[in-house]
Amino acid sequence: MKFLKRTDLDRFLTAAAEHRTIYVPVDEEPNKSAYRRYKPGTPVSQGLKTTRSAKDFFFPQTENLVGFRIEDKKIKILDPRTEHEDFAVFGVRACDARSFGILDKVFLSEPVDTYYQNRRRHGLILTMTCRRPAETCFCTAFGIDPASPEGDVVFTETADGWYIEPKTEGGRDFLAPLEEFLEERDDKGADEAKARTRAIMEKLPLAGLKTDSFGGGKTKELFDRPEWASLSEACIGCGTCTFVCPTCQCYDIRDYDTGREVRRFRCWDSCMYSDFTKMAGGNPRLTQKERFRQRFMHKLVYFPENNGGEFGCVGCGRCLASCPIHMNIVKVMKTLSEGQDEQ
Amino acid sequence: MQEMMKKRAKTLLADGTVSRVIGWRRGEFSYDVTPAVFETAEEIDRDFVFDAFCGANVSKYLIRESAKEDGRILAFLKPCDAFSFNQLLAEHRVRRENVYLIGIPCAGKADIDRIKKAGIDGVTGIAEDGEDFVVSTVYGDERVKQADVLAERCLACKSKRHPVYDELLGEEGEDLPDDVRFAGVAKLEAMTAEERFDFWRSELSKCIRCNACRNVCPACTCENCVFDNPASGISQKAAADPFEENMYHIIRAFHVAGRCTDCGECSRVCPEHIPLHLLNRKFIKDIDELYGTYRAGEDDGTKNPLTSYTEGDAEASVVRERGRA
Amino acid sequence: MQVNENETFVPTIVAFCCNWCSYAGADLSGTNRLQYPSNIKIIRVPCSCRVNPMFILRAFQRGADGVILCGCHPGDCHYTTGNYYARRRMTLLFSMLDYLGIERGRTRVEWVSAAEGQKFAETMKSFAAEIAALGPNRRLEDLRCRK
Amino acid sequence: MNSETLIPHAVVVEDVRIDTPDVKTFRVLTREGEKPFDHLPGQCAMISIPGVGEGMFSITSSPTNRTYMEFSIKKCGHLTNWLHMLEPGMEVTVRGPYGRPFPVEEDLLGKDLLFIAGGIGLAPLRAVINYVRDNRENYGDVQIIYGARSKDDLVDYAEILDEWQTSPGVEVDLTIDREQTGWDGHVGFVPNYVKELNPDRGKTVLVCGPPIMIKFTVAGLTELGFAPEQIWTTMELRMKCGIGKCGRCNIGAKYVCKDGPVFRYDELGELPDEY
Repeated sequence: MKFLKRTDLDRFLTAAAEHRTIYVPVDEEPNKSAYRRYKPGTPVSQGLKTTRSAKDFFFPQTENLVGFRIEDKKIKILDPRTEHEDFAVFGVRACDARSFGILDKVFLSEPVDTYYQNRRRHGLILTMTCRRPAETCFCTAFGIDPASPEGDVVFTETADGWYIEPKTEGGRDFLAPLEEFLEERDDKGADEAKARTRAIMEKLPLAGLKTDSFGGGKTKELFDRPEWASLSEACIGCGTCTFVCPTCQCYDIRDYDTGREVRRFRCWDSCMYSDFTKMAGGNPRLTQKERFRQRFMHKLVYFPENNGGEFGCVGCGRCLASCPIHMNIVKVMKTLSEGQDEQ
Repeated sequence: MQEMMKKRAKTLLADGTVSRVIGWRRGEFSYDVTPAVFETAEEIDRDFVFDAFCGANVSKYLIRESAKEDGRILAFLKPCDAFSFNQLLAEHRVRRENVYLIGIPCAGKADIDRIKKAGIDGVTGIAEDGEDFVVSTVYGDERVKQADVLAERCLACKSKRHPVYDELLGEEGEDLPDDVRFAGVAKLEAMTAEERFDFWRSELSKCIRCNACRNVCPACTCENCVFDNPASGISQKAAADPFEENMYHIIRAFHVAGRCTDCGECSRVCPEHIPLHLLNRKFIKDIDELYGTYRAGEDDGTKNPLTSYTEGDAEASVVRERGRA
Repeated sequence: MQVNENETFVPTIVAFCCNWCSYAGADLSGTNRLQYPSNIKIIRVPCSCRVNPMFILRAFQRGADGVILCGCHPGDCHYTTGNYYARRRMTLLFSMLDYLGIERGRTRVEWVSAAEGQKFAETMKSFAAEIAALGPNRRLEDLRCRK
Repeated sequence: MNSETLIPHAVVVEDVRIDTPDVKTFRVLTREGEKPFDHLPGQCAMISIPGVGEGMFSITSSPTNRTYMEFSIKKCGHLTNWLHMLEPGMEVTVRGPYGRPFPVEEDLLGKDLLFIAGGIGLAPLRAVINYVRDNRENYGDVQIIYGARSKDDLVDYAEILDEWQTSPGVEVDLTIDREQTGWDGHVGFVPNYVKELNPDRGKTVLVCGPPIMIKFTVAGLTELGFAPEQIWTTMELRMKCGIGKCGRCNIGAKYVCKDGPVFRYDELGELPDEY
């Protein structure tokens, strides 16, 4: 198998950046990182996860959809889309890699969202195995193996570098001009690293989280459960969980008048916000309980119902880390599962 | 302290003084506690927790809870929370007769982000051991000085005293000097305008407009926030332009100026770790310097500085004349 | 911001003027044929304390390079005390803008009575000159609105 | 419509008809003077005024009308206030059609049809009624029960009097909520009127109106012996995209914009009560 030495990473990325824009996680402060455009010498974060997910690359927080200019009382429609540049995202973990598949199910189903598709076609995902999973990780509950992520090229991390495996045509093309930085090694080190990751996963506090109480067709059992009231009582109705979530994809469409033209843009929205479903005639989700329930029912029941049983959560644990009041999908799942057992 | 609190809560529940107790419910890894309302002694025995991670300010929940026609609710308030509560009381946002307040002492709360910053990850449990925390992780045990991982707001604590309570558990504390609290603001003030601009740009550009700082703030209690008004022309959920980041944070801080008790919740909840307290404290420091010391949430008869005036107030030009670069 | 034919910078300035004193002062300077720069856009408000901090920010968002608030002299407010409150608010707001690194000269408060046509014109001239020297507002602009 | 579905087209408001004090019907055409796109009865389209916003409205003209498209819009919020200020010759944008239509070429074929509408709820049904009238041979008897707050609030009153009531095999029963001078017809709420009229149990029912009216009407129909499988209705929730992606108009796992707005009542029964 091909191997990239840790000391060669900078040269490798520098060469790769000549072919396409490369984004890497960079530490903003210890244990907090964000994706930044790679320039030669940019120190790549050793941390596990970026604070925000990688969904921004395909579904940015704000994006112009269409513009309007009024000319002679006529509405002129302006299409702001341009062909997206080629890029690659380095260091994506297995959870985020899976999230793209989930977003694809929404945005690439008919009618296709061409804004998303455009970015998706031009972006390569360079995934990395997890060497030090965090206590908030529970991807295995959703059938994700952090030692064997999806993606165009998989980097299996060891102490002194990465075993590199292209998984797609795009991945092979990406690596072709970079062969000179790679050396040949036997697979033993990769297998050991994977086994180590899997062993850690089994020791994590959230290992063994059960999903069998959830899935398509469970609306009736779960929707009216009394536990929703106590689970949601502390929720402050902010959008933190939604905005750091790699699979949350709800959006709002708004107009902004710049004085010369109207720009219609979309921006992330959150079902946790009180005005999410507000209409002139009323609001079907009047209290935080309904909004809170919607978020988890969507991920655990509605999404699987519409998408062949796949859950709308990848267990990345970002919401566990960032929720101001530490209420999260794991507590929801445990509480509802327990209640189920008692019934 | 936790056992004293549980005992007292159960007694007050049993004798009918209160019908509910607001406190903190234990989580999965000891630091992820959630504010919760308890109604029975069994729930309290099972889930009630009070430790170094119970930092969430519960006073804002008392707006909702005290409005219920369901008897009194017992709330345990740290000094910070008591200041917030008292401010809400002054604004007629809580019904005092529906709340039974127990003041609890606070030696500062731990900040899990700072523990993680110290390079400790995979946390499965945290125990207090004298001056230290012993952090158990999937990668082995780690020991860290409590003082090194206290939240910023606790290192800059303004007071260990409770301005309001029905009873106290433990010793009442005292006010602390303000110089530590305003050191961060003073440091920024000493910079050049360019440096300050760069500092705030790099901080505010991280904002994801999740609105956590607003929603958690015990002073942000408007029924309808100005940022949720679609006619205001401000997109309340998208940092669509650097201007909007500035606008949101200036106005958020301005709207609580004179009412902010500096409880530090905004900085605690920010997923991007933006030092929002530096904005609020700037207003507090300016108010103190220009209009005389004022402490929101204090019952000392001083008037809210933004709803009062004196004829001899400084003119706005004082900002230019203060002689900094 | 505008750039004229010679490519010299002509700032856009917004002046919030209270209806009872400063707006009348502006009127007087007009009827007295006193010159003040034409790039000053006057917005009439009922009282200086009607101007909420968001007005000031929105003016910058929409292309102002400088914003000035004019009201009755302290003690002369038509509503007795409005300008006292406005003074505190603006002082704190301007201090915050300064704290965020936005040039101090871009904001100003001046008290102009209905009889002070001369003062109005002079204030505007000096403010316009100061903003022209500062250059275009780049630190508190909305890039989407940039001309 | 192409797949660039979030990008709308400009259309010209050709005519504005004042139906009631708060309902106007807008006739739109492309700049070339054509109908903007084809649709099926019950489907909706997104109309917007740039800078104000975009909203989902049902297309009230019949698909059999090949020359123009109409929308009947009640003034009730920010966007509709602006729409009511439109004058002929002005432009708006539209995109669509969206949603599942009434099954006029499937389940409804050959059936006796009972239309029940309240207020602006006539809007989506008008497309079906006119579709059925234009394909009269494919359907059985038609009965229309329509109520509004007052005589002045009856939408499409002229069309009802001049065209529907004179159509062969069409029975129209009108009602208003309160007595009014100049009205000698029935007075009372729609759900009660339906029970009084005691329609034939074999009819297929299409009901649309305010949620509370739908709930009571369906309860009344059930009492009369109608099965949920015989009843069709349309839902309305807040929408932004219209294509099942923006994530807000769901009732359970169903999206009103994509899986609705038309639902058979037994399908709604399967969904959680959150609408």
